[in-house]
Amino acid sequence: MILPGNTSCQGCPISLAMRCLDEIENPVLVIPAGCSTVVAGLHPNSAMKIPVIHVPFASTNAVACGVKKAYDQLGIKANVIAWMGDGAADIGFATLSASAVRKDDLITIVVDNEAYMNTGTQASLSTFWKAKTTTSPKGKGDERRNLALIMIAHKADYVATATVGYIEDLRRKFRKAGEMSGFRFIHLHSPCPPGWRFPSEKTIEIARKAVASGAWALFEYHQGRLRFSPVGRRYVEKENRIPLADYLKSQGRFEHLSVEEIEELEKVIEEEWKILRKLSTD
Amino acid sequence: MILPGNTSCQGCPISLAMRCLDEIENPVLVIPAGCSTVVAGLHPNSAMKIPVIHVPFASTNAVACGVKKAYDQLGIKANVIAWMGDGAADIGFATLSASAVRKDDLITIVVDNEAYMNTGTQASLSTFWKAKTTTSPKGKGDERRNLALIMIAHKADYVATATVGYIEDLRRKFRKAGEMSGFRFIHLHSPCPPGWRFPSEKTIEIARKAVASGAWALFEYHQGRLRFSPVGRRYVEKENRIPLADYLKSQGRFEHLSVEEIEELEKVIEEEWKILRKLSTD
Amino acid sequence: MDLEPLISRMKIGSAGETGSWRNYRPVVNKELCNKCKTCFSYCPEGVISEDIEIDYRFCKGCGICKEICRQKAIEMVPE
Amino acid sequence: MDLEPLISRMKIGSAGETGSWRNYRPVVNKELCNKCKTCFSYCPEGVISEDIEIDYRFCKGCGICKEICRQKAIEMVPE
Amino acid sequence: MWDLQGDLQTEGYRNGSRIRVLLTSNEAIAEAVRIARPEVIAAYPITPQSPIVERLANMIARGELNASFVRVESEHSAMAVIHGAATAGARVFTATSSHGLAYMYEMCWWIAGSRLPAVMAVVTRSIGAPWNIHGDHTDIVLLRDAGWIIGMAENAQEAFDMTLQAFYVSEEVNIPFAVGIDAFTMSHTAEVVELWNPRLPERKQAYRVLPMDKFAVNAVTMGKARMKARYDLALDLENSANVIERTDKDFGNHGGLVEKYRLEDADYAVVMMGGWCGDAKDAIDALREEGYKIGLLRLRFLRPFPKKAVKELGGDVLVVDRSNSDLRGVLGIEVSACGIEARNLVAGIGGVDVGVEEFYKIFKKFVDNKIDLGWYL
Amino acid sequence: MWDLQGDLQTEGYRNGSRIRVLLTSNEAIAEAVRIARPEVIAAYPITPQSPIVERLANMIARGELNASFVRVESEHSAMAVIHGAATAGARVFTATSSHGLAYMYEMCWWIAGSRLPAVMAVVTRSIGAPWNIHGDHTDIVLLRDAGWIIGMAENAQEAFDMTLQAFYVSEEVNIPFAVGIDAFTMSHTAEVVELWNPRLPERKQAYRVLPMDKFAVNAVTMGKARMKARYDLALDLENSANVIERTDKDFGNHGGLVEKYRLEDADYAVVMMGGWCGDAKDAIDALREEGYKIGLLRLRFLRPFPKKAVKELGGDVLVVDRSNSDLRGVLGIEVSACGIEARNLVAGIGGVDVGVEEFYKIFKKFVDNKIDLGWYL
Amino acid sequence: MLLELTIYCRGGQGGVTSAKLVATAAMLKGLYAQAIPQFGPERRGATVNAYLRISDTPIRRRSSIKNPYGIVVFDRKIALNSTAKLGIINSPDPIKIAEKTYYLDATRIAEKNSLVYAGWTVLSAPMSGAIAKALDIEFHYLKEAIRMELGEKAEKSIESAREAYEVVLWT
Amino acid sequence: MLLELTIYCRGGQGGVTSAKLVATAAMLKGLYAQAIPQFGPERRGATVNAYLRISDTPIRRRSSIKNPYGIVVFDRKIALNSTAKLGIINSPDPIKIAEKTYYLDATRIAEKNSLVYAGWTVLSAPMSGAIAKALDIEFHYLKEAIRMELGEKAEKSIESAREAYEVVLWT
Ligand SMILES: Cc1ncc(C[n+]2csc(CCOP(=O)(O)OP(=O)(O)O)c2C)c(N)n1
Ligand SMILES: Cc1ncc(C[n+]2csc(CCOP(=O)(O)OP(=O)(O)O)c2C)c(N)n1
Ligand code: SF4
Ligand code: SF4
Ligand code: SF4
Ligand code: SF4
Ligand code: SF4
Ligand code: SF4
Ligand SMILES: [Mg+2]
Ligand SMILES: [Mg+2]
Repeated sequence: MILPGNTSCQGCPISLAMRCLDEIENPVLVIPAGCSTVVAGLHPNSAMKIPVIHVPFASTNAVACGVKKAYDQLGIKANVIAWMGDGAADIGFATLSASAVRKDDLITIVVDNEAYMNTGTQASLSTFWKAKTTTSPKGKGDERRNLALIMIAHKADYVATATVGYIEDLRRKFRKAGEMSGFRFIHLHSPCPPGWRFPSEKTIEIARKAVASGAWALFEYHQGRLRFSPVGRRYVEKENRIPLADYLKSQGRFEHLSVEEIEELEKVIEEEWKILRKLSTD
Repeated sequence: MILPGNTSCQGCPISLAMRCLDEIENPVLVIPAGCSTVVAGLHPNSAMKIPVIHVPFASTNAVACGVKKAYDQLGIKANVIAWMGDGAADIGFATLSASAVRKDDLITIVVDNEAYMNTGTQASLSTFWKAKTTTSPKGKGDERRNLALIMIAHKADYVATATVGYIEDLRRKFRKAGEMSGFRFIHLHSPCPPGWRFPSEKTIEIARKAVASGAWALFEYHQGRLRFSPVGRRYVEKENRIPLADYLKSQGRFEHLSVEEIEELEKVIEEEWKILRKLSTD
Repeated sequence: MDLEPLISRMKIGSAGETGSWRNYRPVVNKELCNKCKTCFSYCPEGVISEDIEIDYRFCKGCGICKEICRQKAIEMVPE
Repeated sequence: MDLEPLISRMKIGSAGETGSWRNYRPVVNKELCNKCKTCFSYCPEGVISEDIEIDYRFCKGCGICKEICRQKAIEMVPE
Repeated sequence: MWDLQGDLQTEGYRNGSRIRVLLTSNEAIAEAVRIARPEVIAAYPITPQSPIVERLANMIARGELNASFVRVESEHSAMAVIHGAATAGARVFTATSSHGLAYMYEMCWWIAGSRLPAVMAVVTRSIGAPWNIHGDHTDIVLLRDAGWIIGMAENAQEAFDMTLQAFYVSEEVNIPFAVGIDAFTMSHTAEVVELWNPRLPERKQAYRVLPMDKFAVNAVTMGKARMKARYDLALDLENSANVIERTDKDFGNHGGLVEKYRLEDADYAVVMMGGWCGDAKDAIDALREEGYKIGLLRLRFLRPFPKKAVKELGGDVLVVDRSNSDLRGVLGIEVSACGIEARNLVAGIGGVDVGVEEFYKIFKKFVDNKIDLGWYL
Repeated sequence: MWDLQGDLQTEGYRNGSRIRVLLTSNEAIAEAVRIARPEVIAAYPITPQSPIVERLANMIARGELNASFVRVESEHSAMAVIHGAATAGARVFTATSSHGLAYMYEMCWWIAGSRLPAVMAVVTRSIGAPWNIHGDHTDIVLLRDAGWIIGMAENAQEAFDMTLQAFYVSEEVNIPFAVGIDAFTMSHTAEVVELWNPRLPERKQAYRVLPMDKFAVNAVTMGKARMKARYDLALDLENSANVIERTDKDFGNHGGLVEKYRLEDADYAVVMMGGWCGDAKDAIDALREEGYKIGLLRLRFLRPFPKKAVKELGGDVLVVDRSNSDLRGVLGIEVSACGIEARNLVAGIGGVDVGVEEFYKIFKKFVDNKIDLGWYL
Repeated sequence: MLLELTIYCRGGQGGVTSAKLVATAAMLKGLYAQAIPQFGPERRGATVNAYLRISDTPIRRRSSIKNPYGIVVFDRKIALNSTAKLGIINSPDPIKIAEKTYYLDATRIAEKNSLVYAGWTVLSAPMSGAIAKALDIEFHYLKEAIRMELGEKAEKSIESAREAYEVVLWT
Repeated sequence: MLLELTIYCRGGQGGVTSAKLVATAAMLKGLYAQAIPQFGPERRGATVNAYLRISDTPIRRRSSIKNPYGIVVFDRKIALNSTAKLGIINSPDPIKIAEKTYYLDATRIAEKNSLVYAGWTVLSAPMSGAIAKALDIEFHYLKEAIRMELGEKAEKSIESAREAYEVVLWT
């Protein structure tokens, strides 16, 4: 759904993810400020084959809701997509939360590159604990926010995590969301070469290392039940995982971490898995 | 911590809860718009024995954070309390969420009377499913947001639910929060006579019925572990509960509900208990 | 600069003598009362003292004390 | 009212011929390639066709295709 | 033809195709919205605006109005929802006050810049700190740079008529329209209104976005084009004056951009806007009885600013403002900027009650040449 | 005495107690903040302001600045955090631009109404829709009703000096102070700055809230008191001019509220503010060479508005605006409201580049009497 | 002719409604009218005011009423000393609160018609009857006004208003 | 004297840094200077501009440079035809891009000094050497400027700049 020759950086996960939007029928994109704004095209050009409504940073789900309500009133079918970065999810979190509680009939996709990339890699609430950014020059002091888990606590109709590292799985989740109705939420792990400081050819490798090390859990939550996705299921068990350091040390933003710090991080991650495993039981 | 002769309505849960603030040492209150603003006193009078900073509706946790950071820098000890209604938690949810992720060292208390009372009982995200309000004249179409659960998903340092129906339990939780540090969150069930349409002498009875019917779960979450509070523990099991109708039908806002609708509500509530029970296991 | 418009000072009866709001007056029957202090704990206005005296200047007559008293020691009397 | 300032229209090469950004050019070794299409799926720019032809006008030379190819059929050649 | 129901239990007192009912300005606006039949309404409660939205929620619940009512979590989202709905082609309405307007401020700029028709009622109220729920105009004047049409009604009748006109004009010129009424003295004061039922045309707008489209709206836009968009907006806003004047007769005959009250032969002219003009008129009548040649130029619109009418003012001019920018009132600045030498009084901030008696005294001072720039404290 | 570290690796070129370094205006502001030693800083990223905050974050990380840096989730919260910190008695700083300013707008009103000293850098940028990240003044002028002191620097030196003065003045008069610089042409343009290190007094403020206090701040306040508060703010803001003028010599000698450039004998006066005044000055020099008696009144402050200096203008006046309210520029309105007959040109919206050559042409047209009201498109 | 009345009552007693009912009745009679509530939070039991203006020409002013022609008192406990021309008070016995004072036992009438909600006797209907009578507004206008305001639930209120209209006395 | 230069390079090559280094050197020499980046998103590999102004009096103008006195080209692929007085180009062979053109193999110099990051050869140091030479700024000022900008990590850059300063030729 995105055309070649756009403004994305080399190896950009957003551009890759935008390609996968062709799994969703009748899409209408609502995009707030962020790299996606730029990637989608600068005036007078649009890089997208589908309609795009650019909107203020904090407004995405509310605008999307308005678009959808209007289509409903006017009898027009559409999959309205609130497509935003993790930063937009920060500033727009009240709006996102309200949209979930209202069960707005739309798809929310948070393309999470774990920082405010478009303004120069400042820390967001999604930024990995201890990662260096321009506003956390010694490493971020607080843990990342687990958006998907929070959306489960919102009883969203569909919650999925995905990654650009596994495109088939990602496409399947886009497709599934597009075929359902209700409030659908997809949290998309998106390694960003300049922001995370790795060479552009490593986007996929790093995305997969995140899964293999347990740093990024792949699951779907639907009708009150959490299921781990096939592609990442073996990493539910800690012993199947690669060392977290393998994931972290391939990125400049974690260069400074000590062995002890990585161990700390591993513990925190395992705590999150514990909750996920609880939720996955009947 | 509140003086007699204030502007609260007869039987007001906020006034009662404010009395209990004497469990917390060195309190500094930050209050956004809402009934609490009015109850705390109209200029030139303050009904409170403690300092109050009145702030814009969406800003509570951020102002509180600023106050606390300044005290820390200046070497002043204080328990800064972000005291807000459920409506302030709606509009200020991004701010609340960010505060939790930052692990701001303060106490957040959401005095939940399940609507925007100060502006005339409009539905909030906390409003009980199917309750009548001035903006849901036929009953609210969507389920209430479970703030405490969402705060657990935020890994808040301390999360508790409480009720004005059990003052000792409430005071204990205030006290406990006051003695800890970190991000502490208390979700306080607060039946409001004019807003819920019941006689002013019934505030406590209705609060207790909420607990006994399972509509309001009492628990604490601390160090990764959820524990049901002694006073409500027996209602974890469905068979110990009173019928939900007993709770609902004592309030004008639920007058219109059919038996089937109440059954629907009971199901939804039991789903929430399921999650809570999962989280309470080791 | 005049600070007064921004500052509100602690005052008992910030809303005046709210006793005038009452339609019914809670009256404690000292015979029945066992000083359990439950009413003291639950009075939203905080107008019941620890030795169970009610400050009628401010008691709004909500009736919560009457309801909460297990001894049924409080009666609501029309004003 | 002039709508043009508000409207942006679909265009291939919205950022121009981004092929000029490349330092290295991906070259497919047709011998080694088994047409598994993995590179097609993972090229962020979408410049690899289903029959594994690369559109060099727009390929930015990120190198993802080279990395993802299990056949090691793609080589990055300096421009 | 009439289908008033619910809150209007009977048809009231018929007067031709009109009915007379007792309504607050809040209620009158809600009735006008009912007639305009927007498809999407989103609003957030705030005193003293909430009754508008509650009444609309009621109409929808009763099936009297086929609109989608979105309960949002903030005013920013209220404006965002109607922004989205308008983008998709729906007729839209919202309402707010004071802090609500400040909280949605970014979106107000965005919807105007997007050239989307929309109608918002602003129940004008003081902006804190400190908190105050009463009336002044500090909120609505904040829209004056944003590219909105800004009207201020004087009474419930005008609130009703202006709201209907707002839908018409907004969709004609692709600019959002704010209808202002005063807090409480209008919003909560019930008075006699004649309702009537004009046939508004179908929703009309310069563009809309549909699922199969292949274009983007509001992408990052470089200097020249961005400046052109801002210029077009300013120009079309200026020219909306023509549409307002032309359709004035269809929407109650209130005078267009301004109402001139006893101005013809006046040596002294007062410039004001909003609900308190009624009190001012009574005071003017009293002074006229005493032989003072004084009249009132009531600004019905702040944007487009009635420059022509202001410039035509002869004699001494006093602007009484209910909002201030620095020590000067906002209208005071605007009027002076037209090349008029005007005195300026700021009054009624935070709901301070200024009525017939006070206006009498103020105007007396004015004709006695005893006011320059000041605050009526 | 000097403890510049980190980003300033060496002491640069010493000039007495001053050092010369090459800094952008963003960096110069950050250096001034370092010297002012605020205790709490909160800000949210936005182009082109982010480098200020990143530099401060760096100073703090390196231990060069003992401040608490709060990473917030929005500008509303950025202002809320510094509001809270200021209430508690801390010296505070934030920075923003454009949509960020619009998003924190409610809080800007609140902190000013609360009479809390605070300093904010505003890197002025166009407000959408449509998106545009480049420079104009539509954002900073929005503070003019809110009760803020609003300065606009012309270059990095002035940005540095004004930021220091801002802390001083703000705490002296209990009014927040916005320091404006232009997007990119200042914020990202490195130039020669002389840094120096004045001794700012300790934090000073009218009141603060401490744990054992028994009072409330900003409770619901009825008309008279609320109006009095607003009046006091307007009055003290007006009088802050005295503090600004008085301390001008201590903060770089930039001229106080205005800078007068070749105005003494001018028949033609241009009124402008911001970074492009440098280009205008070069153009004026060129015209002077040709014999035109033209000069520039550069407004260094929008609030308090330099009414006196404007009123003193003789001859023909042209206001070149980088923001507009309707078709008129915001400065155009303000200048005209002083009773000056002024022409008004709106230019440079959305970052449209207007440089020496363009100014030369514009001023030529002006002296040739060929501009009335217009847009330089 | 411009009549201005101030209504003194306690939150929950229906003072604002009574103003609205009388204003509507006046409108139906062909007059102009305003009904104005107190501007701010109303607490049950606390003293609140409402205002009423009636005129034969359009009413333009909307500032507060400072020297009312008449005062209406819903609750005897609200002590009042006024110089108004007209007074109307809910009291079984004659009390003089103005030059000419109407009085009636509105509470009894309301209770008789079971106009009691959540422990509060709502006096809007009988008091509006008394006000209408004192202002010479024919009862059928008031009756119609009550119908407009209350719809099907109007009957008990109409009854109370009628009784009040008939029994009210003056000193 | 006001010299204006436009720098053409590709994102990642260090065009802005070179402008800053030369501007700082000019400042140290007692001149005034401006270093101006392109205003907007910079993508690695995409063509970007930077600007440099140097003057012996304070520089007041800050609008874009339209007719530069000199142009600097970091990458030969960026074809250029200019009427500028001065040209500086990264090229092993002489190419004429302006009236007087300086050329040097900056890439080789940078690589020799291993100024290569994430696959990108960063040319700011050698190019700044060439620019300084072309503008008659003494090397010790540039050296000091590089120290100010890069601190301890400056040595390799200083070396590259020095080599460039020495080897650059003109046509
Ligand atoms: C109200 C407001 N504040 C700040 C900005 C500036 N801004 C634009 S994009 C952005 C960061 C975007 O981060 P994210 O959403 O994570 O998207 P990314 O660029 O990382 O893809 C920010 C802070 C803005 N446009 N509006
Ligand atoms: C930005 C903004 N929007 C709206 C309001 C109006 N407002 C004041 S209080 C309130 C509702 C408060 O509800 P809640 O927080 O639940 O407190 P409660 O009154 O129920 O105790 C609203 C909407 C406001 N003050 N500011
Ligand atoms: S910064 Fe990262 S996310 Fe943004 S466009 Fe570049 S690669 Fe994509
Ligand atoms: S409305 Fe409810 S919460 Fe608000 S003051 Fe009255 S009783 Fe308390
Ligand atoms: S609750 Fe009853 S028994 Fe207990 S102290 Fe009160 S009055 Fe006495
Ligand atoms: S009636 Fe209510 S306010 Fe009075 S003493 Fe009892 S509980 Fe307290
Ligand atoms: S990934 Fe390799 S083998 Fe597969 S299609 Fe591409 S080049 Fe061929
Ligand atoms: S180098 Fe990158 S852009 Fe080019 S074909 Fe390969 S994956 Fe696509
Ligand atoms: Mg991001
Ligand atoms: Mg509430």
